[in-house]
Amino acid sequence: GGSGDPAANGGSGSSDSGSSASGTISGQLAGAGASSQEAAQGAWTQNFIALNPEAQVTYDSVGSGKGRDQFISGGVKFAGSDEAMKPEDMEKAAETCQGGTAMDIPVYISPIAVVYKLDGVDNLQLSPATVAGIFSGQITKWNDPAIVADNPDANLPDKAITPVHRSDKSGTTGNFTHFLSETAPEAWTAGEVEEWPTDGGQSGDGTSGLVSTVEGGDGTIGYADFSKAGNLGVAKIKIGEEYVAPSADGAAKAVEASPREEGREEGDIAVEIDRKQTDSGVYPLVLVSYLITCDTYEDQATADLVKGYASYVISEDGQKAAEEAAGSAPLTEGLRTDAQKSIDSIKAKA
Amino acid sequence: MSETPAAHTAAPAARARIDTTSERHLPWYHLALTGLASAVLAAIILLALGKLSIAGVVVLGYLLHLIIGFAYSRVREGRRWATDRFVSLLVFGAFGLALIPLVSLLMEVIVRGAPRLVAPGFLTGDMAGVIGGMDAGGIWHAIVGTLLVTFWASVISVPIGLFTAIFLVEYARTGWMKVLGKGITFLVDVMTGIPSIVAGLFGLALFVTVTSNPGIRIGMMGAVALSLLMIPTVVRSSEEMIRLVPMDLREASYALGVPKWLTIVRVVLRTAIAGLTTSVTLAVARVIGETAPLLLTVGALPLLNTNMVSGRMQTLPTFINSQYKLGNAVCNSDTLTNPITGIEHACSVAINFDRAWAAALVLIMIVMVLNIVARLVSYFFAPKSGR
Amino acid sequence: MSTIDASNKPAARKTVASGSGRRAGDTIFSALSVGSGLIIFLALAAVAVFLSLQSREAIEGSRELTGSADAVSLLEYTGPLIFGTVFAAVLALLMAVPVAVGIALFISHYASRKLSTPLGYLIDLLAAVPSVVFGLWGGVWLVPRLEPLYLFLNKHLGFIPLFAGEPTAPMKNLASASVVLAVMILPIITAVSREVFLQTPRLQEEAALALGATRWEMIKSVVLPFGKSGVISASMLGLGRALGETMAVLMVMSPGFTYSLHIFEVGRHQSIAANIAAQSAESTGIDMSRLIFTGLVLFVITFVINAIARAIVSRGPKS
Amino acid sequence: MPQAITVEDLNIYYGDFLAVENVNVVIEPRSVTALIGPSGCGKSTFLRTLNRMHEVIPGARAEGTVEIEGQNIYAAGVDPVNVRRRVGMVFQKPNPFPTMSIRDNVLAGVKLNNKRISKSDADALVEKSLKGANLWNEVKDRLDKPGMGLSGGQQQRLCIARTIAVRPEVVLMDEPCSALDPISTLAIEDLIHEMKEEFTIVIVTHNMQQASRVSDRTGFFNIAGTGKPGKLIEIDDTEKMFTNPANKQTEDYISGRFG
Amino acid sequence: MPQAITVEDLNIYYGDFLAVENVNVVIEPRSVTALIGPSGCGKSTFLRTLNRMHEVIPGARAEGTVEIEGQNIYAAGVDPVNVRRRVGMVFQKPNPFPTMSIRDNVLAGVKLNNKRISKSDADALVEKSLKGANLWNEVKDRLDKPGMGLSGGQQQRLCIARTIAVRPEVVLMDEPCSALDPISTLAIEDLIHEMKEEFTIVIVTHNMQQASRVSDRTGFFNIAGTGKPGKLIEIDDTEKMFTNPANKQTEDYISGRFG
Ligand SMILES: Nc1ncnc2c1ncn2[C@@H]1O[C@H](COP(=O)(O)OP(=O)(O)OP(=O)(O)O)[C@@H](O)[C@H]1O
Ligand SMILES: Nc1ncnc2c1ncn2[C@@H]1O[C@H](COP(=O)(O)OP(=O)(O)OP(=O)(O)O)[C@@H](O)[C@H]1O
Ligand SMILES: [Mg+2]
Ligand SMILES: [Mg+2]
Repeated sequence: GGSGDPAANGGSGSSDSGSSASGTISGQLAGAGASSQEAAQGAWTQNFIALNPEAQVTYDSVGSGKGRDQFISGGVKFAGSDEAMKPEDMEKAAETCQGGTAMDIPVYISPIAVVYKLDGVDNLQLSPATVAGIFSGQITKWNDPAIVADNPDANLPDKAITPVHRSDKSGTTGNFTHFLSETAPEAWTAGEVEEWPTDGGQSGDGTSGLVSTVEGGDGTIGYADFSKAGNLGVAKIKIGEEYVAPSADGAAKAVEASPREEGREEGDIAVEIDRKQTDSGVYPLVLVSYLITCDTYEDQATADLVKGYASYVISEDGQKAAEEAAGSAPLTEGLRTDAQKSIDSIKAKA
Repeated sequence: MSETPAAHTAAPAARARIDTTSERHLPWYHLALTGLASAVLAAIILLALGKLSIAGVVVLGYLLHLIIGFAYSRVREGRRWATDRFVSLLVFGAFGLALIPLVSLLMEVIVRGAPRLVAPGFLTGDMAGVIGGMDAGGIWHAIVGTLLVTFWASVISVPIGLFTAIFLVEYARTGWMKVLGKGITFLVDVMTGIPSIVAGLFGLALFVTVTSNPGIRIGMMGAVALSLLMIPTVVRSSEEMIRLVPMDLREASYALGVPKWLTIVRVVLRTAIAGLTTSVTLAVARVIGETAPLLLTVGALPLLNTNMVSGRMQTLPTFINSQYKLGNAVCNSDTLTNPITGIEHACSVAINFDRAWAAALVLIMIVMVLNIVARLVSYFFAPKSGR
Repeated sequence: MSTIDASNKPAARKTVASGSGRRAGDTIFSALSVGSGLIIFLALAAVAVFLSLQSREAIEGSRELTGSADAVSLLEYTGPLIFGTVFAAVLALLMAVPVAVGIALFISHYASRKLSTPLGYLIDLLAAVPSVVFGLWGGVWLVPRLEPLYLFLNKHLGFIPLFAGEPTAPMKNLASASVVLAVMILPIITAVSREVFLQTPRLQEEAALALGATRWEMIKSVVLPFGKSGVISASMLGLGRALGETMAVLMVMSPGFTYSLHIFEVGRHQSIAANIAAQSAESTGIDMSRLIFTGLVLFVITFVINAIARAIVSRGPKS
Repeated sequence: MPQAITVEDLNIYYGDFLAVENVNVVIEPRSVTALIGPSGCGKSTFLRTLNRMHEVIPGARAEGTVEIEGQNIYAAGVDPVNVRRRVGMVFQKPNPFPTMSIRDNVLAGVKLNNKRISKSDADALVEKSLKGANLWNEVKDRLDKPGMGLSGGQQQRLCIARTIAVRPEVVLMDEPCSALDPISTLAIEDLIHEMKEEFTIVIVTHNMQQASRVSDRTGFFNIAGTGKPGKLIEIDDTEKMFTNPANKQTEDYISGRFG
Repeated sequence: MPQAITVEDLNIYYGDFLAVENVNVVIEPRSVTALIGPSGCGKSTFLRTLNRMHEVIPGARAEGTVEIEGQNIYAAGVDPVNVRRRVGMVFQKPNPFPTMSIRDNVLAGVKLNNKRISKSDADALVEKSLKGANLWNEVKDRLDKPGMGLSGGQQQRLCIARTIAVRPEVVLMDEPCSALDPISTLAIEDLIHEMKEEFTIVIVTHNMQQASRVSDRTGFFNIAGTGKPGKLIEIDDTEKMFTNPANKQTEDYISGRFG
């Protein structure tokens, strides 16, 4: 499509943009993927367009899975995903990437909050094992000894706990269950799953559905992006010896301190979050979401466009925009440097 | 025959006088009286239980009235009138019951949607540069997108649906046509059960295969996916309407030497036009709020795009859906600057929900207008009974 | 009147046998009609083929075919979904049809002309509400208001399996989903039934009244029999919509995958369409294929249900 | 006991349109009264006020009194359904219930009043009514077939059978024979003769010979022009009406027929 | 030029049911042929084969030949639409088009075929046709009102006006007067007299007087019993038929009427 169209199919960069001699980037670029990134991607695309009026970037929030699928099939030139590409996906992506490789670039870090609605209780504190007990159905009353032990000062009612989980398959559930299985393996035995492992119970579709379900009940508890907690109570989670409230800072720190996944290609940054870290102030119940790009594109225009966009996304400005719009945690300096290195490697097919 | 039928049906003694008091129709205020009695009784019962509320009185009062009104009428007017009264009450009750969701839904949407609807620029602007909790943004692009996609869906499905209905009623009467007709009727029924998301997946697969462009997302794809959902509604209800045109009229037309096709166009369709407009309006209403297929086929775009065959498009249902999914906005700072216009806006946590409700209100209003237009059409074209 | 005679004068008349058999207009028109029918045929065939092809991976990789214990059993996966889908739709239909027929009768035979038109319009408005909004309204407005009713029924009629179980707030259960579905299909059933009822031949209504029938007796003996097939096909339309409805169910029901009769319990049921919508965003490969397989199953369910409905209609008296 | 029908100062309206003006007439019990007059003069309209079928049409109403058994059927508190049960009606166009079998069509009215009629009684009643309508021989083998399968004439006879099965006191007939063949017409005319032993009969007919054959008294309606109300010009013994009518209009109309 | 209609070996079916058997008859041009017979004997069925209206009913068909102008209308390649344009038809029940005004109803034959006609021609045609149907005076002030607003008799006359407005060569009438009052009937009968100067007319009627008044030839159909096919028993000059029929059945039927 010509540049007159507001948007078009992925990456058909206009011919004059190649060397970006004018200093601005132009062309059309489509991405798709995780809905967790939707608010942030909204801010990035809009800001990027404002900076480069000749460019047109769109993002369809269709879910991580669909986003990766579309990326692999060549439907979109970049994807947003709550999960790094799996090795078998990497193989499939080789064709789209002109024989090169796909890269995961962490761009969006968001703390996950344990949210609850319980009249009269403002400062709920929970240890991971208690959370796991609640969500696996072993703890059913708010005045259960385990909760009382975490909250010696609170006035806990004799009320049933209604745990609320996500009814859709989601990266948030994946990170939440991963956290539980690492920090409370005895209480949480279902392991890391994106789809809630047990039947029944209260649930909600998407973050909004979950939040409204928690709001609609009494004695309900759930988990959601910290930025979406709204009016709900947010529990402090016991990390080491401290009870820590979710915060952007703590989340960023936890990611910074986590190791990279081994055996990945050069430039492919998959963070293996260390859920067990206990340093003061870290909050390892966190979601890392990636921007997935190729390292090789079919033409220079697309390569420039993706490069320009990705650079903006991880830039200080971009991260700040996301923080304002989506409440995410800005990337730490170290991560940003690595990410920039990866982005710099993006090129057109020789 | 031990007894002539006349003996029990027509024996003069068995005939009551017309004004007989044993069975007579009481004036309407008896119904009002029993109604009042029921309401009072309901109030007393609820008061005794300590659960007095207006809704409770209405519901319990209605239920009690079903019994009391029936019993009273049974005693004073006899079985037949009692049954008649009872059914009338049920019918009125059904209507009242249907008003509950209708009124509450409209109220909910109006109360939550109206404030944002009247915000400056909401109806005329788009979402360019609107990020986070920015207290700005409009839906003009989505309104236009919805109208375009629905219009094209209708352009595809109304002729197909109408011609199919014509085929079923006018042609599928004998021989192989009848067999084909039965098959099609059945398939149309099955088609009503296609989940909208499957229609979306199908539209996606169809266009991707045909254009061999895996990234294709255009308005026309949405129109095709929607027409898959719309066609069965059009066929079924217009078939019903066309069937109701009396055979007499067709015969009168044939006898005047009018060919079959002109008879269908000028007599059958003309006579059924009121019903047909209702069918089409219903079908449009059926699809205009579909989210899932559009999400998969037309994508999303914060700007206006009127080109059906190139580029993504925003539509109201997907807009509502994505705003709802965005949920609570983040307001780390009091103001946000639109990067494109450079204008500073306040930040509002609930802005996404506000926009969703307001867009829903607009969607409902669009369908209302469509309904009014359809009604005007049927009013001006309906058979003039003159009675 | 010479002009009239001129246009009809014998010389201008062709012989009876003139013209070439059938006329072009008729040929084109009937071709268009048959063609449209065939398009539907093709479209449906295409959907069926598409669904079958896409679900091949899931079928071939199922426990039933591979025999491997790790593979997902399609029967176990789909069974509860079928149950939930049909259960919710049938409940919705049971609630909606009597009310819809009542409203249709109210508009066609009880309310005065002046009143009935705007009233009909009002009900049609419901059809206009997008399903997302039904979902929002269902969650925010309806569910809390149904709670006392559920608790009441659960407490006093709990011996009936339907009302048994343990309801927990918020009442995002099958009952709520069915109520929302019922409201959603109400307008379409009402609209079609109303139109059919209004077409009852006046002469027959008068015949019944002249025999001394009350209004209800007239309706029972003339209007309802006349409108029966219309009401049934309207219900089928409604049922189709209820079976395939996605967003509202997704937003109003906490899903679960069991064969539970307890409609007040949350997390017991899920519908096929809602499940596809909930899972498809994050599903790829065989998982996606399995979801599409459930879409195929829904397709087949509508097939079967319609076949049954057809059998019921055709067993009735023919006019 | 069949009763006289006394109509006083009856004005009949369709909305604002006065269709029939100021009718005053006494219809004798156990007699046949024929109503004749040109098309559109309001014969059907008047007939339908005698069992309150008129008000079934939206906007239609009647003012004045119609007394049966000395009771004004338009008085407040009178149930039109009761009126219609005692004043039966046969229409101009045959209107059997399409969803019912022939047998059920005949029993339709009876079942409303008497839910639990025994099978043998019902059979007997069906047979008697169908015989009365001269239809028995044609349909006795297919009583369970739908009534709509009959030819037009047969359908009308079925409707007559249905009405007389209820055995009302008064039977109103609006051109009941206009769709019948002569043989059926004759049978119906005979039936009318028989029926007047027990019933009061009012019949609208265009066939003046029929009027003269079956009726004891004949009423002549006329209309001054389109948009004007119809009026009862004259009512008298049939013989007198057809030989020596008092009114010039009547004479013109009747002689026009035989001209 | 109106033409004779020659019917040879005509068998008429409804699906597998043989409704009318083996009709052989020549209908003279510029004459009126009346068809009489008891209800259900197949008069309407036969009439409808003369302009191929019969086949409009699913499953209905006719075997044999019907020749108009020496051309068999059932031959392959004959367009039934052309046949019907030249062989018009008036039905038993009035069936004006409900969506059309009185004026448009009269012009239906012209307008539905998308023919262009000037306003003055149309006005003249409407007036002439309505006058022919004796309806002009009653409706001339409300030509733009819906046709359904008329009384039954008026509606039927409107249908007659509609048919004669097309000015076919042959006009088939199925009990056209059964819903008309004597004055309108008389006018129609006069019209039939006029029309036969130019048209061939076939009329089904139950009114034997009408048959004797209007027709030149009369055909008598009869039926042996239910489920048996109807047959044309006899056709002859009207006078002969009513005074000295050749067939015993005819005599019985006719004398039964005048008995
Ligand atoms: N439903 C109606 N609404 C308004 N006017 C009507 C209605 N029915 C009849 N009329 C008018 O009332 C007048 C009397 O009509 P009515 O049918 O009683 O005449 P009629 O004597 O029975 O005629 P016919 O012999 O043709 O049956 C006519 O002018 C007619 O147009
Ligand atoms: N559509 C139809 N399908 C099947 N049989 C029919 C149909 N119409 C008429 N018949 C049968 O064909 C026979 C002839 O019917 P037809 O209507 O021609 O009789 P008719 O002489 O016109 O009677 P009438 O004087 O009552 O109008 C009857 O036995 C009738 O039951
Ligand atoms: Mg009349
Ligand atoms: Mg006939």
